[in-house]
Parts: sequence; structure tokens; C-alpha cells
Amino acid sequence: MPEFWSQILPHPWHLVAIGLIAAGLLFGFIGISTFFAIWAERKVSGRIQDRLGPTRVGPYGLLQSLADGIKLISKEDFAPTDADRFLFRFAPYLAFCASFCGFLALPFGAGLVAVELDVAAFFMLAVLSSEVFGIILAGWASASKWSLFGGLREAAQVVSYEVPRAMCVVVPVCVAGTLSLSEFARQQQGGFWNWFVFHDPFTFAAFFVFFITATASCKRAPFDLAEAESELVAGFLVEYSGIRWSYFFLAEYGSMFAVSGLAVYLFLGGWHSGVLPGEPTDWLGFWAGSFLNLGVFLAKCWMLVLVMIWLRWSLPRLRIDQVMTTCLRYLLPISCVLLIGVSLWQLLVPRSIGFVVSCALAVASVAFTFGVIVSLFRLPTSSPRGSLPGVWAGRSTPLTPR
Amino acid sequence: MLDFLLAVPGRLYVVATLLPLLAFTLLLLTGLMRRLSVGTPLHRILGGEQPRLLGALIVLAAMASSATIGVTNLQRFLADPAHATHDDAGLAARWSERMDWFRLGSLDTDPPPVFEKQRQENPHRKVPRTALALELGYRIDHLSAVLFAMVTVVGTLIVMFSIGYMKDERNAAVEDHEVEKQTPTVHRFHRRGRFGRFFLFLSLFCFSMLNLLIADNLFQIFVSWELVGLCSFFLIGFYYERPSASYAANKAFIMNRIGDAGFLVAIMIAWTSLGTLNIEEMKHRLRSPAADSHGKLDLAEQFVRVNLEDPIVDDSVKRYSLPAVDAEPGTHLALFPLAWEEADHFHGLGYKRSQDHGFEVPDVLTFTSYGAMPYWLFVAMGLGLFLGCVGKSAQMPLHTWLPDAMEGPTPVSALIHAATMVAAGVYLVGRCFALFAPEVLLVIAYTGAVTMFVAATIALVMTDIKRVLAYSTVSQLGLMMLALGVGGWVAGLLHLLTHAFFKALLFLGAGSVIHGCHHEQDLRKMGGLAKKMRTTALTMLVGVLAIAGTPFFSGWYSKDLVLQAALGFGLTHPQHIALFILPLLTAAMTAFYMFRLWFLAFAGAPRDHHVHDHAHESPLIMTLPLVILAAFSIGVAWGWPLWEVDHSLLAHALNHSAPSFLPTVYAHEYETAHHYHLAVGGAALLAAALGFGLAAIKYWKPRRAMVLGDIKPGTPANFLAKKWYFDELYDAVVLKPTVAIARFAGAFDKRPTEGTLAARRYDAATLDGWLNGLGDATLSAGRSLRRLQTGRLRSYILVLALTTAAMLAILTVLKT
Amino acid sequence: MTLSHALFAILASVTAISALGVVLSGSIVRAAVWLLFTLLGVSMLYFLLGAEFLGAAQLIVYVGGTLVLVIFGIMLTAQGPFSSLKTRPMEWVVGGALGAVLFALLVNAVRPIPDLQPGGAGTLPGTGPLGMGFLGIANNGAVAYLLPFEIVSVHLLVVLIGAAYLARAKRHQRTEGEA
Amino acid sequence: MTDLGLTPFLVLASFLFVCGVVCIATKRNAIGILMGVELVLNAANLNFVAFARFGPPSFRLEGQVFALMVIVLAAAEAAVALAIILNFYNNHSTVDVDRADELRG
Repeated sequence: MPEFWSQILPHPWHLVAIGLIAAGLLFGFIGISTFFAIWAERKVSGRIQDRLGPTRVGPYGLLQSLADGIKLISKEDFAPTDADRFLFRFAPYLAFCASFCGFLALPFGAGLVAVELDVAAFFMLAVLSSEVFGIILAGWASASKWSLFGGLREAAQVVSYEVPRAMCVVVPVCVAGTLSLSEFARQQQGGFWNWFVFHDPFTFAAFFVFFITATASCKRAPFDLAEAESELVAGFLVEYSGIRWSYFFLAEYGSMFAVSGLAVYLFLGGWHSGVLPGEPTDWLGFWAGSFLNLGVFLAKCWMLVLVMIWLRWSLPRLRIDQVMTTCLRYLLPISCVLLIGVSLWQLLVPRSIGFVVSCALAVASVAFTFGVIVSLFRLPTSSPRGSLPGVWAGRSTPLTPR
Repeated sequence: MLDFLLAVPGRLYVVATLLPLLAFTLLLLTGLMRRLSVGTPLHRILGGEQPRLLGALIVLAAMASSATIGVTNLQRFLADPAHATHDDAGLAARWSERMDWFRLGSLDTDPPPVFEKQRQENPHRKVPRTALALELGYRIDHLSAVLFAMVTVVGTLIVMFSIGYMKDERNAAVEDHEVEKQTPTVHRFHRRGRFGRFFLFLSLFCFSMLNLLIADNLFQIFVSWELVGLCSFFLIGFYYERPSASYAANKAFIMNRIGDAGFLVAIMIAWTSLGTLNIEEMKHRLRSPAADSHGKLDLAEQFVRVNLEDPIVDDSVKRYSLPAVDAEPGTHLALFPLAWEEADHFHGLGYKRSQDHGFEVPDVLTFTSYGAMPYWLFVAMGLGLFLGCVGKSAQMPLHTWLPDAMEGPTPVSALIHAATMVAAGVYLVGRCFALFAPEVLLVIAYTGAVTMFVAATIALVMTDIKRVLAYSTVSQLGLMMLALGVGGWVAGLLHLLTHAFFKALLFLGAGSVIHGCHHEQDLRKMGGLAKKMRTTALTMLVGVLAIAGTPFFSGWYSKDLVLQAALGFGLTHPQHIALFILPLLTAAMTAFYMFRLWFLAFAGAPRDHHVHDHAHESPLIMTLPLVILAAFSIGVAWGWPLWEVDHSLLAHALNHSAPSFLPTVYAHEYETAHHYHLAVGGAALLAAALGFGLAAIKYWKPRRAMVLGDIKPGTPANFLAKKWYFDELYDAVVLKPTVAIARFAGAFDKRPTEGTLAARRYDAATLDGWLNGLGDATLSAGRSLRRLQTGRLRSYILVLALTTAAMLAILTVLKT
Repeated sequence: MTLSHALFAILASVTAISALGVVLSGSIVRAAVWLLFTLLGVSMLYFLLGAEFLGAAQLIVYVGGTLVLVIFGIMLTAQGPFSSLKTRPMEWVVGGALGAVLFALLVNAVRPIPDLQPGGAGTLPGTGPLGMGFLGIANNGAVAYLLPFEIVSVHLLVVLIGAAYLARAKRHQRTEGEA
Repeated sequence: MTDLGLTPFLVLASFLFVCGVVCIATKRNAIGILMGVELVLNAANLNFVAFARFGPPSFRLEGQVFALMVIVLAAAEAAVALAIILNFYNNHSTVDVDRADELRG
């Protein structure tokens, strides 16, 4: 790629061109991902709540997001009278920019990265943590007490969750000895037992802690205290409407994908499928291999995003004090222990034992996942006609025919 | 991790050093948690108000592992093939490492390219540093390896013994009758048992001592040195409710501080003059190399004294030259480069003195440049180092703390005051032996001799079982110092080792007696205990025989070597013959007071029936260490043939790490010593037999009255019983004047109404008046200046910024 | 005009203008937003200088930590949404003059320093050498920072405890007062 | 044509420093002063890193280490300063530093 552009453009300009193309691609990726993620969110929530979800616009309601977008753009763009106009308008862009910048260092395959940074993991953490500014400023600038509460909560929550999240990132970094995400992927190639999540019990636990903190820092339910429509109406979003409102959603879905991508690199083998040996670009050529890598990486990202959606519609929202307690009294000490544990493991445990443990962990996890999937597809034992399943089984209700 | 440790065998020593620290940290943390969690289940789990045994077991386990590592690694070290081939680089690579703890950049910023080349050829070669760097490092040689094994083994046994001895401390409430005796206002004193605290400090102590042994630089030694002193303070003051104990702890601490001040001065001199604190590098810098590329040097491995050439030609380069052969020695000491610019071809000093043109010292020192320091400063450095050792090893005149330190629990006395802490001083003299000027060595020898003699005389009349042992320790330490001072390096350190074993045995035996007699320490109330405490009596007899110098016991070997060295020195320098007479006298006295102790305690008829009736043998956990130590006391110095003192295996091992210049510098002394060694052995044996005979006559079946009889004032015995009036002397010379000055100064501060009449008059007329005037002046000045202080932060910052701007402006103007 | 010149010009003007914004803006929240851009600009300059780790550290500590704390503090202490403490005109004059003089002097002090050109590789030593330096395992001739590192760690611990204590002391008293 | 050199960075750092000082000297809000301090520290840090890049080889690590220490200490300082400001606010219901002119709270 760089060679191609350097042939047709003089020295500084080919770099500018590459930068512009990368930015465009990333913007497109975020847009399209959000487009489908919103559809998926509505579909999944519908199915979980025993509804159908969107069906009307396009096949399976796939174009629903487009219809929403058109509606949002055509809405009136207004701000409250007391609001700090400039900050009120500015906040959504800030939030979106932060989430967009996170993708700069995220590779999509071998060599498919906008900026190859040696400190990519650290950089992503840093940039994603500044998304909170948009939220706080939005909350403050709206001149509404609900918004301000939302912003304050967000500030407290994000600053607190940043600590265990960063420590959980350090856990696989201890194993890999690098902060470069491409290097992470390179170290996890081959079978899925090479993935860092299965490296030892501590990284295994760290993956889950990281996922919880990542969910919290994307302010997804059950940690969406900044919006909390039942208490704060809609928190920092109260006064927003139209296209600015949708920017916040772009930012939220963008950062969901970004943290999922980070988790995939840190724990789940990056762009490696876990079944095929070696580096696909080596034996398939650059283009075919990269397509395979991109596909595998996106599939893993989508898996994690779907889990986040699943969690959102399954778990009740926590109270703000519970959120803070979870972080400071449980996740923080746990992540400290994990960090110490993984350091000791690296120092003390011989390679052979480590290999056996990681194989055992990998096989057990795969077996467990498989078992869960099988149980999902097993037909439920049908209850007798007219009676209700679950907790209502055997009880008389107004619905049961006498 | 295991690979990392095994890659360099010396690293195991670091592990063994850190294990006691780990135990310390564990105990400290659990103690902290217990304190923080009062009233919760955690508190109950951690033992509640009753101390748990587990902590002691953890410490024991840590120490036992350390001892295992210490002993096995000693074997590995002795079997290292590099000793035979004299492969120093290989030895250094396997048994030493260092890292920067803090570094202020080097004197020259980059190592010269020569070193890079040399390192490419030999990767193990360390780039020498003259940088101002505080380092952490370890270096194992025969001395530290052997001492490490000794300290860990003795430490383990003492920890084991303490588990039995300190049993009372495991109760939730302990009654301390001593407190009631010493402070009349307190009745029925109760406190919580301090079982854990004891082992906490014990393990920290072991860590510091081991760290001191493996350290390769003076700074690290100094840190451990202070830690050792601190632990000793805590342990001596273990029963800190007793005024006597807290007084003794303070005394030990302050006496040691006096010595440490000297040590610190020595470190500062070394830092500024030599640019390094690493002992090996200091040696390299101070002593001439053995040979240069032209052949062996006249001044091989000696201090080279030079004169500053006059007139000074160039400001940035100073020239020094060797004085003529028969002229006065020079005023400066030459400091040699840490490495030669060209390793294959360089000039040392003094190869051909007629053609030698001396050397140049540049303004900025590098690894490869010569240096020079005033000779008196070098002597001061040696004296400072030795002053530190004087404090720690309880030499005259700082010896008074050691007998008072017997206020601590007996195992502590055994650990600190026999095996380890006091050994540190002797060890340091041995380790830094190459850094001492001949004048300093003479001071060391005389200090040791006088200490030895004085302490032995005091021990003759002491009646407290532990104090006899304490003075005996002081005396034996003096003997070691004497040996080192007269060049008997191996002899002194061998005696340090053997003494550690039998003195630990004697102290633990005394502890067993005290434990069996329910904390009765007075020899006059004992007697006839041999029947009741068979094991203790027998093992103590072994210790007594060893210290008295009975043939084939370990003490015999070391003592004979010391006396040989002393005689060799005395005959070579007849003006110093006292250095041989004094130890011979002391040998007789040692035998006398040790047998006196044993006879009084174990032989004869019981003198106090109350004590005798309740006496009992100690449990196995206390007698087992005694038996093991007794075995060591007999055989630790054996070699083959058994009757040849010179063939002790341990002495041979130590001889490996003896400074290499000893045989050349002390050639004549050694020859004389070897020539007369049979005579020395005979004399020593005779002296010991004399001491034993006198003790047997007087104390085997002593008359009751004689033992109990009070010592009359005015007799020599009273003089001895008052410990040569050292405490009184210090009291009169230091303490009283200080207190008087303090009172005098205090009188200034008294208000007219509270002071005495004289103070009032003095005060009102002079000082108070001045002070009030001063106060008024300050007040009025403050009143007028107060307006500047607006209390506004921003105006302050404004002024600050203005000042900065003004200073910058001045700088700019000045520059142009 | 090379690319680095252009990038520096953009970043420097962003940084400088937003620094001016911090000084001049009347509303404290606006000042915080300006400060955000200053910090971002400085962090980008670090990236431009090749100090990637520092740039990221600046982002996570300053932007993600310190500045959020500052805004948090503003929100806790603001009496109304637009409360601002106005600076008097006289102070503006004095401050401005002082700033101008100081800037002139500093630039004058900078002038004699030669305009050094970058030496060596494009990026500065990264995470590895930094960490090794902190652990005291320095290369030959380099400097070890184990002791400063330890001091900073202890300092942080003390600050953590101190800040927690300071922040909770009052609340404690008030509950006592209420009780 | 010469590449980007040291001087522009030093000038920019001086400018940041001056802005910080003026900010400290003019703001009445305690938090504003804190921001001024951050500006000053950033100016110093920029100098450190610039010298690490352009200075002699031994600075390459040192400059970064110092900058890192400053960042860490700045975070600590901000935490303590905020705690103090909150305390002050609890007592006086204001963050005007001109009101903080007594030694006893």
C-alpha cells in the first residue's frame, strides 16, 4: 500500500493520502458496524422479550437503522436556553472522536492497521478513557440537574473502572512482554490453546474481569448509570435530540467494538482462527490471507458485542453505590491478585506444567461452551396444554382454564 | 525462576538471605492484620489475644531452609573447580553479581573502548565503575561462605531452642516479676505474651546478618550493620517494661552509634577519595598490582606512598613520584587504576625505582587513571572502619554495652552476643583487612589485647552466670582482634568460627539452666545441678573444655594458631612482646573462670534448696540444639592428622580467601611462628591446665562461706567486681558533665518564679532581658512587615513570578 | 517545509491557542476544555518526538485521570452552572505585562541554545529500556533509577492515603455533628 | 533544508510556561490555579522530552524518565490539591482563593 502511493505522489503527500484513506475506512467501519449493531440490539432484545423486533423496513428489518437515521437527521436541532451553547454542541463530537481514535491503533489483520504503534494496547486504553469527557461536558452543558447527575456518575464510574481495567490489560502484557497488538496476535498463532485466555488460571480470570470492566466503561447495562432512564430520565442525554443524540450512540457502539477488539487481541488470539496453523498471509498471500484474518477478527468482535447485548437485556441495572462497590471493593483487589499471580506464574511455573494447564483450560472451556450450545438447541419438554412453564408450573392463574 | 536461580549458584545465597526476611514480612503483616481486625473472625483465626505457635514454626522453617542452602552451597563452593585453576573471572561470574541501586552517572560518561573490546573477548568481565553508584551486590568467597553456613546453622538451632525457652510468652497474659521488683509503684504487672514479636525480630536479625555477610560493598554492609544494631536494640529491650532492660537497650544502641559514626566517616572518605565502595575495587585501587607487563614488582600488593612533585607544572595534571629507597616514606598514597588501558602492556610503580618517573593524576578521574590521597586520610579511614568494629564487637573502650545486653532473653544473648552481631565487627576487620594501614593494624592488635585482658579479669569474679559468659565473649573477641592485628588472619577468623559454636552452646546451656531453675541466674544459689540436668551439664562441659583450649576440641586449634601468630609477631618486633604475654595470661584466666562457672553450677552440694528442688531438665526441643552444638564444638576444626594444629580443614578453607599479600608482608613473622609452634602449644596447654587446677582446688567442693561471702571493698577483687569502674568512669566523664551542662542550660529557661534564687537573679538580669528585647523587636518588625503578607495566594505568586523574571533579567544582563 | 514542520505547526498552534484559552476564558469549565486541548496537543507533540509511551501515559494519566478529577472537582464545587470568579481588570493588566516580560526573557534565554538536530533513530527508547532503567538494570554508562522509582512509589502511596483522609475528614465531622 | 530542530519546542514550552504562570497569578478560582500548575508542569515536560530527542545520547532515557516522574507526581499533586479544595469548599462554601487568607480555617 505505501509503495503504491509513493509512486504517484511526492514525499509528504503520499503519507497524507494513506492517512486520509485509513481514516475514511475506519469511519466507514464504525458507521456500518453501528448500523448493524443497532439492528442486532433491537432484534436480540426483541427475541429475549419474546417479541419479533423490527421486521418492516427491508428484509428482516435490516434497514431499520437507516430509517432511524433519516428520522434523526431530519429532526430539529435545538438546545435548552440556559445551556452553554458551545459546549452543548461540541460534546457529542468529542465523545465520538475519542471512540474513533481508539481504532487508530487497532489492527484488523496482519499489517492492516492505521498506525502501527509499539504501545498500541496502552494507547487504546488511554484514548478510550477520554471518551468520558464528551459525556461529562454534555451533562454539564445541558444545564439540567438530571444531566449533571448523569455526568457526575459517569465521571466517578469511569475513573474508578479505569484502574482495574488497566490492571487486567497488564496481566496478558506480563505474559506477552509487549504492548504492541500485532505482536500479541503473532504470539497467539496456531491452536486455540495458545490464546492468552487459556495461558494460565490468572489470565483466564483476567479475561472475565476485563470484560466486565470494559462493559462498565462503555456504560452498557447493567452499568449504564449515566443514562438510567428510570431514575435520571435519560441522564446526560436528556436534552439531546436529533443528529447530536445519534453521535453519542455512534460513540457508544464504536467503543463497544474497540474494547471487544482489544479483548480479542489481549486474550482471544487476535486475527488467528485458533484452528489453522501459522500466519494465514504467509501461505495464502497478502490479499486472501488478509480477508481471512479480517473475517476471523470481525467474527470474534461480533461475538463479544453480542454477549454485551445479551447481558444488557438479561441483567437488571445496578444502583450507583453497588456499581462503585463492585469496582473498588471487588474488582480492584481481584485484579491486583491476578497481576501478582500471573507474575509469579511466569516466574515459578515450568513450561511443561504451564502447557498442560493451558490445554486443560482450553479443552474444558470448549467443552463447556459446547454443552451450553447443545442445551440451547434441545427441545424444551413440553408442558401440558393450558399450563404455564417455569415458576408458574402447577399453579392456578387467571389464565389457566379450570 | 528456578532456572534463573540455578544459572548462577551464588543466587541461592541471595534466596537464603531473603528467606528470613520473608518470614519477617509474613509475621509483620499477620500481626498488623490481627491488630486491625479486633473483634472479627479474622482476629480469632490469627490467634486472638493468645499468640500462636505457627509464626515461630514459619521462622524455623525459613531458617532451616536457609541453613540447608548455606551448607549445600558451601559444599558446592568448596568443590568449585575454579579454585584449583585460579580462574578468578569464572569464580566471580559464578559467585558474585551486582546491580545499581542508585547511580549518579559515572565520573566519565562512557567506558573507554578498551573495555568494550575486552568484554567482547570475555563476556564475564565486568566493566569497572568509578561512578558514584550505590550498589546492591553479593560476593561469595571462602570466608563469607563458611560464615554464612555457620550463622544459618547456629541461627536455626537458636530459633529451635527459643521455641522451648520462650514458652511462657505464648500465654495470653504474662506476669513479669522483674518489673515489680524494679519499679516499686507497679503491683502485679500483666502484659500480653510477645511470642510472635520475639521471632519477628529474630528473623529480621538473621536477614540483616546474612545480608551483611554476602554484601560486596561497604554501603550495603553499613545498611545491614545498622539493621543488626536496630534488631539488637529491640531484642535487648524485649522486656521493655523493666527499666534495666530499656536502659541496657539504649546503652547498646548509643554505644554502637559512637562506633557507627566512625564507620560512616570511613565510608565518606572512601566514597570521595576512592570513588567506589566495592571492597574488591577498593583493594584494587589501594594496593599495587602484583606484577606489570615487565615482570614482578618490588612493591607488589603493598601500599605505595608517593610525594607530590614540586613545583606543580600544570593546573589540571598533578605529578607524583616515588621517594628514594632509603628516604622518608611519601606523604600521599598512590591509588591505582581499576583497570589498565591496555591490559597486555602497562607500567606499574617501582619496577626499577631509579628509572621510575612516577605518575600523573588528571583533573577528571577515569577508570584507567591513577589517583592519590593524603596518607593521613587513609589512616583515618582505617581507624574509622575499626571504630565501627570496636562498637559492634564490644572492644575497649566501647565494651560496656555487651554485659548489660544480658537483659535480653537468653537465646538472644546466644545469637547476638556470641554467634552473630559481635562477630560482625571481627568479620568486617577480616574482610577489609587489605584496606588497613600498618599503623591501624597495630592499633587493632593493642585494642584487642587490652580488651581481652581486662574482660578476662572481670569475668573471674562475676557471679551472674550470663555475665561471666558475656565478659568471656568480650575477652575472646579481643583475642580475635589481636590475632587479626598481628597478621594472623586465618587464626583470628578461625577462632571467630569455633568460638561462635562453643559460645552459642555455652549461652544456650546457661539458658537451659536458667529455664530449669525458674529464672535464677545467680551462680551462688546453684550447685549440684549435674544430677538433675544431665544433658545440659555434659554439653556445657564440652563447651567449657572447648573454650579452655583442651586438645582436640575446636577451641584448641584456633587458640593455638592465634598464639602462634602472636608469638611470631612478638619475637620479630620485640617491643611488642606484650602482645604474646597478654593472651597467654588470658588463656589461663579463661580456663579458670570457665571451670569456676561449671563447678559452681553443676558440681558440689546444692546451696539453695529452693532452687535445687524445683530444678528440672529442659525439654527435648531445648536439649537437642545443645547436643548438636556440642558436636560442632568438638569437631568443627578437625583435620588430619588430628594432633597437628596446622592441618585444620576449616583453616585451610579460610586460607583460600586470605589476602594474597600476607605471606610476603608477614614472611618473617610466619617463619618464626612456625619455628616455635610446639613451644607455643605447650605453653598454652600449661596455662590452661594451671587455670583448671586453680579452679578445681577452689571450687570443686567449695566452702559455702567462700562462695557466698561478700567481696570486701578496697580489695583487687572488688575492683574487678566493679568492672574496673568503667561505668563509673563514663558516668563521671561523660554523663555527669552532660547532665550538669543540661541543668545549667535549663536554669536559663526557668521563669523567675520557679527557679532557684541564683537562677532567678541571673535570668532577670541578663538572658531574659535580652530575649524580651529581641522578642519586642521581632514583634514590632512583624507589625510593620505584616502588610506585605496579604494572605492572598495570587499576590504571592505574582511576586514569585516577578522575582523569577527579575533574576532572569539579571542573568541576561550579566551574560551580555 | 517538511511534513514534520507542518505537523509541528498545527500541533503547536493548537496547543498554544488552547493554553491562551485556559488563561483567558472566564468560565472555569471552558478553561478545563481548553486545558483538555492543550494536554492533547502536548501528548501529540510527544508522539511527534517519538516518545510513544510518554504520549500514551500523558493521555491516560493527564487526560483520563487528572483532568476528569479536575472537572469532577469543578462540578462538586460549582455554586451555579455558570458561576465564575471574575478577575479584576487591573489584575489582567499586571498579569499580562508580567507574562509578556517573562516570555521575552525566556525566549531570550532560549536563543543561545543551538538548534540541535535529531540524532539517532526516529523513536526514543520505549517501554523496555524505560522499565529496565526503573529496575536499575541499566546498560553501561546509563543511569539507574531504582531509588527514584521507589521514592515515587512511596510518595504515591502517601498521597493516596493523604487525599483519602483529607477528603473524608470533613464528612466524618459532619455526621458527628448531626448525631 | 534543515529538519525540525530543538528551538521551536523550547519556544513553545516557554509559551506554555508563561501561560501557566499568568493563569496562576490571575485566576481566583482554586481549580483554575490548579490548571495553571498543570500547564507549567507540561511546559517543563515538553522541554524534557525535546531534550531527550535532540540532546546527547545519554539524555534519550533520562529525559523520558524525568517526564514520566513529573506526570506521576502531577497526578498525585492534583489529587491532593482537589482534596484540599473540597475541604475548603466544605468549610467556606467557595473556592475563591482570595477568601483563603487566614491560617486558621
